[in-house]
Amino acid sequence: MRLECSGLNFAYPESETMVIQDLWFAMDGPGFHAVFGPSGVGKTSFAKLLANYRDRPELPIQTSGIGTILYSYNLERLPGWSSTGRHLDRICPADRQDLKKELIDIFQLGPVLGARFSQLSMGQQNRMNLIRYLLQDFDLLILDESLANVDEKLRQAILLAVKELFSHKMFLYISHNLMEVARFCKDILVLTEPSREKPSKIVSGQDDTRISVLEKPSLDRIMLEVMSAF
Amino acid sequence: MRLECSGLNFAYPESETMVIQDLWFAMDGPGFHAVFGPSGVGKTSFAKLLANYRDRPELPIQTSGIGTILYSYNLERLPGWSSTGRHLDRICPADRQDLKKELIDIFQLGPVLGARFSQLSMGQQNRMNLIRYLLQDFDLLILDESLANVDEKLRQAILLAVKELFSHKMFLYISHNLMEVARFCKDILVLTEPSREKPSKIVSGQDDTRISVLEKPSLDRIMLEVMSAF
Amino acid sequence: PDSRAEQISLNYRLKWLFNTSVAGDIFAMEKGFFAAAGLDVTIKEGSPEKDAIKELELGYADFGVASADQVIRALDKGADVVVLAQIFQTNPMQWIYRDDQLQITRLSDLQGCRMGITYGGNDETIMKTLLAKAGLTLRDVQVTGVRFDFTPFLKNRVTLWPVYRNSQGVILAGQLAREGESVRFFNPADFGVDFVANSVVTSGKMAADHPDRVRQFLSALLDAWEAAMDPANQKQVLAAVKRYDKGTQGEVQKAQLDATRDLVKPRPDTAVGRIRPKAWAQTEAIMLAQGMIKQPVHVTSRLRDLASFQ
Amino acid sequence: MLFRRIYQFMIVYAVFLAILLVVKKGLSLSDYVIPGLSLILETAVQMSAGFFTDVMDTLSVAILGQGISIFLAFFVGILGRKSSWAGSMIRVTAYNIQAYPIVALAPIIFILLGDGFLSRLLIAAMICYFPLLLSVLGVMAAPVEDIEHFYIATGRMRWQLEVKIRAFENLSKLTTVIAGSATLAMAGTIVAEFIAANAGIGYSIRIALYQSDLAAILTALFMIGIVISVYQGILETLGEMVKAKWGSENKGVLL
Amino acid sequence: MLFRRIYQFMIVYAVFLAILLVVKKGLSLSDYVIPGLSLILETAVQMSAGFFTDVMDTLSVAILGQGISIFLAFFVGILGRKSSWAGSMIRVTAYNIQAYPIVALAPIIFILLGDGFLSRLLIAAMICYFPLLLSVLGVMAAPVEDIEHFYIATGRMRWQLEVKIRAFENLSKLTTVIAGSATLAMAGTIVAEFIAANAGIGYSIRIALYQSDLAAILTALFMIGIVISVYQGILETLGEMVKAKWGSENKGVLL
Ligand SMILES: Nc1ncnc2c1ncn2[C@@H]1O[C@H](COP(=O)(O)OP(=O)(O)OP(=O)(O)O)[C@@H](O)[C@H]1O
Ligand SMILES: Nc1ncnc2c1ncn2[C@@H]1O[C@H](COP(=O)(O)OP(=O)(O)OP(=O)(O)O)[C@@H](O)[C@H]1O
Ligand SMILES: [Mg+2]
Ligand SMILES: [Mg+2]
Repeated sequence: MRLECSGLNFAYPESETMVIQDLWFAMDGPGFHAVFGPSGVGKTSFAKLLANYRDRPELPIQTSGIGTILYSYNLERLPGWSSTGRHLDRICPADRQDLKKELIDIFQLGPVLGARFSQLSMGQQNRMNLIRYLLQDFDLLILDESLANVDEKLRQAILLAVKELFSHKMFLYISHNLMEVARFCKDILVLTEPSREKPSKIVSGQDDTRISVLEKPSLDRIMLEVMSAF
Repeated sequence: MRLECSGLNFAYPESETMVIQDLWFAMDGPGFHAVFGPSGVGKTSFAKLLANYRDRPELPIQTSGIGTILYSYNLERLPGWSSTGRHLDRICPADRQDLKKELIDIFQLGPVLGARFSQLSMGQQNRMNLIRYLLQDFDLLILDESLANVDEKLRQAILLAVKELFSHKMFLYISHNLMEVARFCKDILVLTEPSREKPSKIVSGQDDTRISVLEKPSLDRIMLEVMSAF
Repeated sequence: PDSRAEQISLNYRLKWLFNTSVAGDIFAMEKGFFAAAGLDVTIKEGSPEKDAIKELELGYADFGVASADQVIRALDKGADVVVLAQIFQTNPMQWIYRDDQLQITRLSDLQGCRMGITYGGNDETIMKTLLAKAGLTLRDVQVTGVRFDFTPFLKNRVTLWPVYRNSQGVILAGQLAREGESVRFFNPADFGVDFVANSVVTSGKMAADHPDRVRQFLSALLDAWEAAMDPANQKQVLAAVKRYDKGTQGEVQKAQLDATRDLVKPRPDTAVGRIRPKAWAQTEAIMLAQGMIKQPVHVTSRLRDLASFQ
Repeated sequence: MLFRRIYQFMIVYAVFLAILLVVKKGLSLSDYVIPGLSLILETAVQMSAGFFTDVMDTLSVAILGQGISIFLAFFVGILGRKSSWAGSMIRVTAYNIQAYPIVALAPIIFILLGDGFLSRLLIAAMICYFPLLLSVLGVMAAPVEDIEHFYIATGRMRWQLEVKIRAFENLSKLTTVIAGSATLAMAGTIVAEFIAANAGIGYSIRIALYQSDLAAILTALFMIGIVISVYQGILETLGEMVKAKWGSENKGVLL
Repeated sequence: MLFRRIYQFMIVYAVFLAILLVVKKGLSLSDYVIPGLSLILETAVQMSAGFFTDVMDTLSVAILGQGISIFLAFFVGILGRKSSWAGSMIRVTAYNIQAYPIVALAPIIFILLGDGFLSRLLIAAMICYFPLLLSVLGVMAAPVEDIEHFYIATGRMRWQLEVKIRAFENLSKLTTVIAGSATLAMAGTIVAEFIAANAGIGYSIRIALYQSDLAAILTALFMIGIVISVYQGILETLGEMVKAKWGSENKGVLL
């Protein structure tokens, strides 16, 4: 599995300023990778481009071993006409019932399966949405702040569980929580604003697989490296 | 300034489970206070009740020295018919032009004032929305994940600046970032689920006023205290 | 009195659209009959939703054309209307039928006929009267409601269809003739039902307060009608009508004019506009009998011919 | 609420009547132009029972016609929601048919369908469906990205689902329009009866019109108004129930 | 797009004509029931110039009427959007007026306003405004909480702002309905002309109907269709421009 970008440029139509300028990077293998950077740097834009890159053959994005790419984000909603539990049932392939149950447990959504989506708290909405995607066929799943409104403890539990359950899949995790990114991700693509001179680059994360007592020195080093990248 | 709650109970109509049960607490004085707790515990519900408590005289909520209460949240949008800059101009009282300029600087929104709201990144939208509230008359402003999609560095800078600029106002900060809450807030109301036996309680935060080299031990102690509260 | 400044402006509301059956009205306007009388008359077309008698009262019109039943109904409800002239000596409301299907020689021939009736219309009143004369009621015939178009008749689903003899009647006869079918008209007057049709009316107030104006208007109008009905003027009349009724073909209009002449001036010595009190009395009697008015309105006392304004 | 609708209608009607009577007095018009109150009351007493039956007759056709309209509007709206060639073709057809005054189409309808119940129903439905169609098109053509994204991305999107999502998200708009279209169905049926029928209140109105009987027309309008108010009120209540049950939009309970 | 509209209309019309001719052949109806192609063409050649002028005349009134309808719909929609007593009263009034067939109201309108241009315009607007109203009510009654919250909380909400927010958020629905209502305005004007018998294509249709001249009616329908297609196309293009300029909804550019 490989994701490569060789000189990607992007600007929104009707806008002169480049959002992404001359982006070069490569990411290899399954696991949790991250896209990180300050607010407004272009993470969402990049993620959407990537999710639809096959429709835009002019883009210098290449993949190998990656079939289906899914993009999820934190503002998605489930339809309101039936309970969230029934929606999950409906979109869950027959052979993944066990996975569904397991995920519901991990995501702590059991008690709210009977509620409509609009009756969930924001964090519950985030989690409910993400479960849907995890039950689908995909090779690369982009999580654009998909868990932004979940508390840290639960989020970490979810991240670790997903890493374990889907160890053969590739994830692109977009989050503003530096510590989390540094700790749980493999390759961290740190985007910088085109106006700064520094090019975007990849920093290696700690890729933890369990909640260990913090290895502070090494984590601090990664976090420092990420922060000094922009 | 005092905010007090003596035995608040709340359940959504048509739902049997209590969201808030027998909540007792008091918060004093201006500054940054926090409401913290796991996803789905009832932070948003509590905040909305508080924002409208005057319309529901049956609620056991009392305030003193608090006139206007405003509630802001991260999904709010600005109308789309003109640029965000023009919207800010329109809702900014004439005597707060300087404050507006200062806030725009601190919030790093200068470059996107010409854009429509729908063209902003999520973090930019969060910030743009919050600025509006800060320009209004208020005594207590509730920030319900209002900066959830902003990067940590900028968010901290914003928090510190707001604390300084609005030192005589009261804030209720709802966030899932424990470190931030522990570091920058005064009183932290930690909500617990009614099903657990532990009652909600107030933990004192560090109330930093600048980004210091981390005073790790004391911060760790607060974080531990908060986490063990639920 | 030719100078425009001294002309009196008047509105004249017709019963229906401009077509050959108002040839005299059009001729009066086109050939300057009104102008010569010092009048500036605006002629307006009518429709079922508009009612000349109402407009007289509201002041939207000074003169108008109304059917006899309208006049009688209006009198019944206290309207102040007088009749100045009876344009049609024979009611143009007649029934068309294909002559290979039916022969109406006696009213009893109507029994069992499939016929069109405009509910609430004049033709319903007339047909009921005819049937009553033959000892029948509407239940002894098969009635189809009449609407804006003629499909039921054209598709041969009814035998008798009410038309205005001198306008639609001519058109339908022509259309059927082209397909080799010939038609006849069933004329109620032939069977003793003399129901008055369109008349020129004005308000009693106008008649009382401005007899001169009424006289000027009426004599100009009747002169125009006389001229229009004169076969010698046929070409001019048709040209004038054509200007207002562009949709109808020339030869149709010619046939319509002939039919109109028969109804307006059945004999060369009939004066156009002659009011026949007996017919009016019969009309009122019919309406009273059918409960359309509650008590006699003495319509004959509201008839004022030109002579009464001399 | 139903009750409120009825007395509100009474107020509206009374105001309307009062204006007419003031005009009558002001211009001292005869009963022929504007009937006096006593004549109206007399006519009402005489006619109202018959007119009530007529209105109920009309209403029954209107309800059927409205049903057909709703079906038709959704059918065309769903087919025509895409900006593709076919979608645009369907819209052009639907729009054009509307632009033709029904009186001009009536002869053709009668030729094709005869002048029985079917024509009457078709005319009623044709008058009623178009406004519904406009709303349905508006709703169906606007994507709800936050919800649809998942289904599109995972290849699960079917037209039924798309329609369901968009309808659901605009439930209150659609129920407003559907409840409101009841009056259109009623008007459509009356027009159809006016053109060609020998039953229903439209037919009675035509007779009154031919006989210049404004008092009868006013009585008919009153009857229509009452019945429409009740029908509309029932529809609105139904709409609220649908929203409450299907929608369960508790979002704004607190805020 | 404009071009497409026109030839799509041509196709629709041709299909419609073909059906009529097939019916004619099938039931071997004579020319006076359904005119043959040659008669239609002959009539078309003869009439089309005159009819075109008539349609343009009608269109000019329709445009004015549509303008008034839009104004009226927003006026009533904005006043009636609240679920308060007054709002409900306004809705009851608006709905009731619609339920009355225009033919029943026409005599009253003529009594109150005379039979000039004003009555014709009023009738056209009355027919056109109601469907617009339904949509406007639907849009205006649905709060946009995410946007409105700030203004309500800070006491800045004015009705103008509320209306602006809701209109803007539903811009594409509103432009669909407004562009679509063009055909309603046209139909309304034609009906008004039909009743008021004055000028325009409605008047010509009444004459043709009176003369049972189906060929002329078909010609008129053709003219109406062409002109409507062009007008509608222009409105839609305008709508797109408004959306592009005012809306600038670039949200979904990438997704
Ligand atoms: N539709 C649009 N049209 C024009 N400019 C846009 C549009 N969407 C985003 N932008 C601009 O592009 C830049 C990148 O936006 P993007 O949403 O990709 O940022 P992001 O990294 O995801 O930020 P955040 O962390 O705040 O979500 C921003 O400056 C934003 O203002
Ligand atoms: N409208 C509603 N109707 C019924 N239940 C609701 C409604 N809104 C929220 N709830 C339930 O109430 C509980 C508290 O929700 P609330 O939104 O207050 O949580 P929260 O603490 O803000 O969570 P988060 O951090 O995820 O935003 C949740 O279990 C949620 O499912
Ligand atoms: Mg983003
Ligand atoms: Mg919340």
